[in-house]
Amino acid sequence: MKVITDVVCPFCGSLCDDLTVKVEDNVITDIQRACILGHNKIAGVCLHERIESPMIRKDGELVEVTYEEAIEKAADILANSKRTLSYGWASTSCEAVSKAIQLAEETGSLIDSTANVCHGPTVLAVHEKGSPAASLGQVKNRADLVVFWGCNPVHAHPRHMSRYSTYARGFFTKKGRKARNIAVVDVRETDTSKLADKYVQVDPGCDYMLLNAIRSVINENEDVIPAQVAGIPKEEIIELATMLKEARFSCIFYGMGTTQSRSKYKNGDAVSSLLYDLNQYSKSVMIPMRGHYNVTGFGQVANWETGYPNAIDFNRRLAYYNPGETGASDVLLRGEVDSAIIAAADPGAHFAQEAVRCLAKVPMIQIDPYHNATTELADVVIPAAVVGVETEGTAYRMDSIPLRMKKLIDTTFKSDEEIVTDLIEKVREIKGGA
Amino acid sequence: MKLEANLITGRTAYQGSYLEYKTSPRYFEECAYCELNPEDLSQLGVSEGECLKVSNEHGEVIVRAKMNSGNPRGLAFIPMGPWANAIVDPDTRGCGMPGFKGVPSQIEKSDKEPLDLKSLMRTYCQ
Amino acid sequence: MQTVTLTLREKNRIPIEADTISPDNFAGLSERDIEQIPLCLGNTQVFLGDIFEVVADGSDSAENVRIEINGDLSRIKRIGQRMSAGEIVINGNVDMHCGCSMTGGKITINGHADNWVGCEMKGGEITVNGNAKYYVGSGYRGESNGMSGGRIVVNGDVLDYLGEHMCGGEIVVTGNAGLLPGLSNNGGTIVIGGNTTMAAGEMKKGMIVIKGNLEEMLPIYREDGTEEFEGQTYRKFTGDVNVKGKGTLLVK
Amino acid sequence: MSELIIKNAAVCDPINGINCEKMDLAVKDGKIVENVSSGADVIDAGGRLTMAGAIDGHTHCAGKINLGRLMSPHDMRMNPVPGLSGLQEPTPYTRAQSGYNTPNTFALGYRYSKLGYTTLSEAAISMLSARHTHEEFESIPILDKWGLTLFGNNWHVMNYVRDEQPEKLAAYIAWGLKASRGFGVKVVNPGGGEAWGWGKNVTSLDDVVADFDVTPRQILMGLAEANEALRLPHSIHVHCNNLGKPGNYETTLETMKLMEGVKTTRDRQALHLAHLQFHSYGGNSWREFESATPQITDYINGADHLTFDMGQVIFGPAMTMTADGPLEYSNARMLHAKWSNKDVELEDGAGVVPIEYSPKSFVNAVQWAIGLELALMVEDPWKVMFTTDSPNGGSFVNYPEAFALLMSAKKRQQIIESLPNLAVDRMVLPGIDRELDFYELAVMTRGIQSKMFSMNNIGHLGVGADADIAVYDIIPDQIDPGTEHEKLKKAFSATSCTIKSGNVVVRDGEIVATPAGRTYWVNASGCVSNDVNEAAMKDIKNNFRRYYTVGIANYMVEDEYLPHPVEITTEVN
Repeated sequence: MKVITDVVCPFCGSLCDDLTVKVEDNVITDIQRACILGHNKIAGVCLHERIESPMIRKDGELVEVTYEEAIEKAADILANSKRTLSYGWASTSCEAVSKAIQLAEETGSLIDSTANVCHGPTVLAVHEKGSPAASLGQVKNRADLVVFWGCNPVHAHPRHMSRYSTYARGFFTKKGRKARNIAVVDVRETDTSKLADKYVQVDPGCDYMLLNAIRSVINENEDVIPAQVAGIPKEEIIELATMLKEARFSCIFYGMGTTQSRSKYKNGDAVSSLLYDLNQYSKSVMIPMRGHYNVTGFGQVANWETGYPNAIDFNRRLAYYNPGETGASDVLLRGEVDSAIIAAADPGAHFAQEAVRCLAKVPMIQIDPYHNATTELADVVIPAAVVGVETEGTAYRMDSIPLRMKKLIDTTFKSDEEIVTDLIEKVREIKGGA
Repeated sequence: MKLEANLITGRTAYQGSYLEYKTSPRYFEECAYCELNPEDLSQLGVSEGECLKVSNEHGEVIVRAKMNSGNPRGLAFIPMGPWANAIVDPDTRGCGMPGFKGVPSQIEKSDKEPLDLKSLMRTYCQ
Repeated sequence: MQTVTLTLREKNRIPIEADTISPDNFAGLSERDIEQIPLCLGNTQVFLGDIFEVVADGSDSAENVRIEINGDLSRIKRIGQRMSAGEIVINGNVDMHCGCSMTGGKITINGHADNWVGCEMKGGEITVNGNAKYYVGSGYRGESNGMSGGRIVVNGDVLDYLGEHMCGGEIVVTGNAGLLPGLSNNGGTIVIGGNTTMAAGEMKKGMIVIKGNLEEMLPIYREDGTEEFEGQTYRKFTGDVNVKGKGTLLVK
Repeated sequence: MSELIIKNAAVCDPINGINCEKMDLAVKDGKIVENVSSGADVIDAGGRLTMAGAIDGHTHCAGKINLGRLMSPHDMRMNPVPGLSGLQEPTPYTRAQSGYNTPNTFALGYRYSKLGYTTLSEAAISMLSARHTHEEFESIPILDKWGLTLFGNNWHVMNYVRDEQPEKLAAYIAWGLKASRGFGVKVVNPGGGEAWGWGKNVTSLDDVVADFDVTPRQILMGLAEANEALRLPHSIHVHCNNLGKPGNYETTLETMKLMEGVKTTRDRQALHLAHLQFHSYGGNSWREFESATPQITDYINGADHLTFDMGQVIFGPAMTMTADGPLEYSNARMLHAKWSNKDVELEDGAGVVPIEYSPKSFVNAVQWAIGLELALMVEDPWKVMFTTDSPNGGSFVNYPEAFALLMSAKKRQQIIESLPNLAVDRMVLPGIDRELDFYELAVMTRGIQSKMFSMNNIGHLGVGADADIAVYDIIPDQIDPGTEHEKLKKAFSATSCTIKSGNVVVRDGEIVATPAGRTYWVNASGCVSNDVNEAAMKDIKNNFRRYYTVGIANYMVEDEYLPHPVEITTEVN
């Protein structure tokens, strides 16, 4: 039996790095300290049905083929397309992302990550105002006020609160939960809001209004605030703003409640502006609650390799970036791509119906360990190893701290990185021959 | 009887735990439902486990009813996933992000059953 | 005078990038030459003559070039990008970035325009006789200067982020505007004939007039008496107070 | 491996005292050798100026530059220096390139190579994010790199300094260099970073850092002594307190004087002052702002324990990025600019803020002058390292512009004439007619780096050195740098030939090969005794368990992140 300690969990952006995993005869037999999400993902590698063999759709049915056939077919699709969408790459390693970017560049494709339907607007907000952030340990050690805005860590990041935020004990916060106030802003009561000292129920889609009102309090312009903003009485807004102003160190964690609601990236932008004002009085930072464990890593790698963090269009050989035009959902909604390669993500399940309809129409290659909604629409399916369980690689935590994912068990499946490397070679061969 | 509701979608721990096992019946159970305030549900004459049709200009979907007293009245929640996405607003509003939250929708009782994952995906291939 | 008529042969699904379609580029060119101008279709190059039927008459400098384009151009981007003079008339819908970064001349769109029409425009005039979508006259990602001069008229509705980061020039919308018009305005003028919501966040200077209903007023403006605009009396607001803005927001 | 001979080179190699002498350079197996066989490849330099590959001893090329990229997608299409900026298509040898101040990694490699640079010293590795720095290093083609690890606001450091445990402090630094695979000790606004954890700052060498009960003076002294105890190849590399503030020259002088007492254990300076331009300000307010170069250079001319780099300002857009978190917040407030911040638990932080240096701004114009004044008023070029603190003072692609300024009083005068009178009154540059020659320029771009980082294998062209060579399209005795600045600038902007480790990577200004570069790191653990190390490790582990959010096992940068490592050990055998 092998006991592997300090395992980094390949599920969410919290990237907990303290798991202990026991392996017997190449089977995972015990996982310690993981939450339900991480546990199911790691345990699932040996339990859930996998895509066992590469497949190609023939007469409407996926039939098993050799790996070489699948690569050849996939490369053929890529080499002969005018506008390919390469999408996903969030539940995989930075090393695989790097290869995927190279493939996109060489095939004149457009490449986007799952940030498209997650924290894409957060990235747009950084373009507008920057990112006043800190590492999670600053929150653990210093924060006497934690605000969860439009996020629900009890469900989406279950160990976040014990490791980094609500309950974490640090140097200046030895009393843990008692050392800090917790505020939650959301449109409905959640399992997170139930744990808060202060719950503010904002009208759906009105976060931008509320954030502006808080800024007006911070900047001593209270007189411009009407009796109620975003469904919240002025007194309560002043109370929330005062909490922020009087805290010694506060952190606003924000989630999809801000990025997906009505004013999209302007919510993150407004949080940033709020901190720009607030830091004159008290230390305050913001951290996005990133979903996929390495969606942050995609952004990092893409940014240093191309200059842009996602939604990069190599159609004209130069890197071009413009979410709203070059985002995965944008081009699918407009039905303007003629093929797609999807890896380590499931747009079939997570994209809006119009976008899925376009995906169903075009030749599509899927690289994934598991059968999912996207598989139902795929024309070429290539099974992959599970990063962080069957293969190693780099991932970035939600606060952009990079960690090395471990290999826990052996596998016969190829890694995403190897598959894309093979694809690049095959595409070059086809293009060179043509 | 139709309820005018504001639809939001989002994560749950249970939907998340079956994220890598979408072919399992548990994933279906954890995604193909709609949470409403108890008063909204009783107004519709629907009890938990019965089926709802949620529709709007983008489409319609059948899901099971679930009660959540934390939802304000008129707020409907469906976990992120293929069922929710059948009826979200696909427009990316110039910034890449479809409308996963705040979609005006109508909700009514239905005697149809929700489609399973494969059947639902098949509707896109026609 | 030089006139060039382009008629779309067949509607395309993969977008064509047509930043080469402008009076500056066509000036003095023959029909044959124009047909040979390259365009980008996905990751391939095509020629203008493959995509459009070209009829040209005369030869002149850019300010005397009139380009008329017929057909559904809703997948043809960047027409008139960086144009400095002359005229383009589009009879049909047109895709994104029409007239972006233009410095002079005139574009008339007898149809609907897509996103980023007149983005980072410095001079000239664009008239949209239909609706336009997101980011009319705004700036591109990361840029703090959007439209800085010229005039955009939309005789229909527009969607969100109208005139974001505008720092000069004028935008007139006859119909309604979507969310958050005039964000970070730093010297431009925006007139909205219809309704809109959450206008003028972070305005530093410039003026935004809303003739219809402002559905939600951002809590960042101080009321400052009234002001006349085009013969009508409006409530005058000054702000955004949080950026110590001196912008004027006129609301019914 | 192949052999190569560069014939008819006008070699300018200050380390070996060679000043534009016509000679041949023989290369074998990536090294300069005495001679090669007759089968060697021949490059005819045709009398052109030939120097060792240049070394950028203080640049921001990996790590927080990525945050700069994220903040400025519009930077990617900026093209003020054609050929060295903006969007460029891939070629058979190169990947797609983007950007100006914050170019993508590929562009960084290609563009530095075109300027004749072959080695970069990243100015700051954040320890907790060190993997990130090394990932970007690996993604920068061609060039060799190393990075300086941040220690100036580290809890372990402050605790050991306060508790007067210099041996444990040295042990911690050796461990930290290994953990981050760093090259040396970087100190940024000592104490100020910790104060910024609470939104505050320190303002003098003697402010007490709250909760840690130490002063910047003590931190600096403790780190300098530990640096010497470990026999590190580089001295401490200091970004002084009070960067960018009028009147800060006094803090800078105090910092320089403080280090007079440090006894070095290697043949190099005791102190390197980073981007001195930003620390040489007089006046008590922005209104009174003026150059304090004379006060600073008077001292430096009489001192022999320090080196500095210029931090020259280039007019136009730039991107400031530094571990000095509180400074960046005040920059953002002052400039009404975008603001990014990243405090790192128990360690330093970072901030990134865009800036535009305008020749019309009196402050910016004086800043521009101070950098040049420092380089020209310090008599001994072996104390001056050329930098723009890229991209803080301006992007490295503008180095040729700055070289031309250093070499031409006439060109400087032309620019001075266009500056506001108020600015001209507050600078001393107009009275300086010194013009650097190629030899002095080679000292500031190659020679001093070789010495100050104790890197005997680079920065010169002596036998045994790495064959990192730049051939510029200049015949030294056929050009007058004082008048022909455009020609000079053009030649420095694109080499006739750049050779990296014996491989031709640039020919006629174009990239022709992109071999991977190496990463240097310093292993000083041999200078720490086992028992001290064990005792320090106990403290370190304790702090990890209680305060860090990652385990110590996941903190150490693994070998995978340095596929082309060069380990430098420091113990005396």
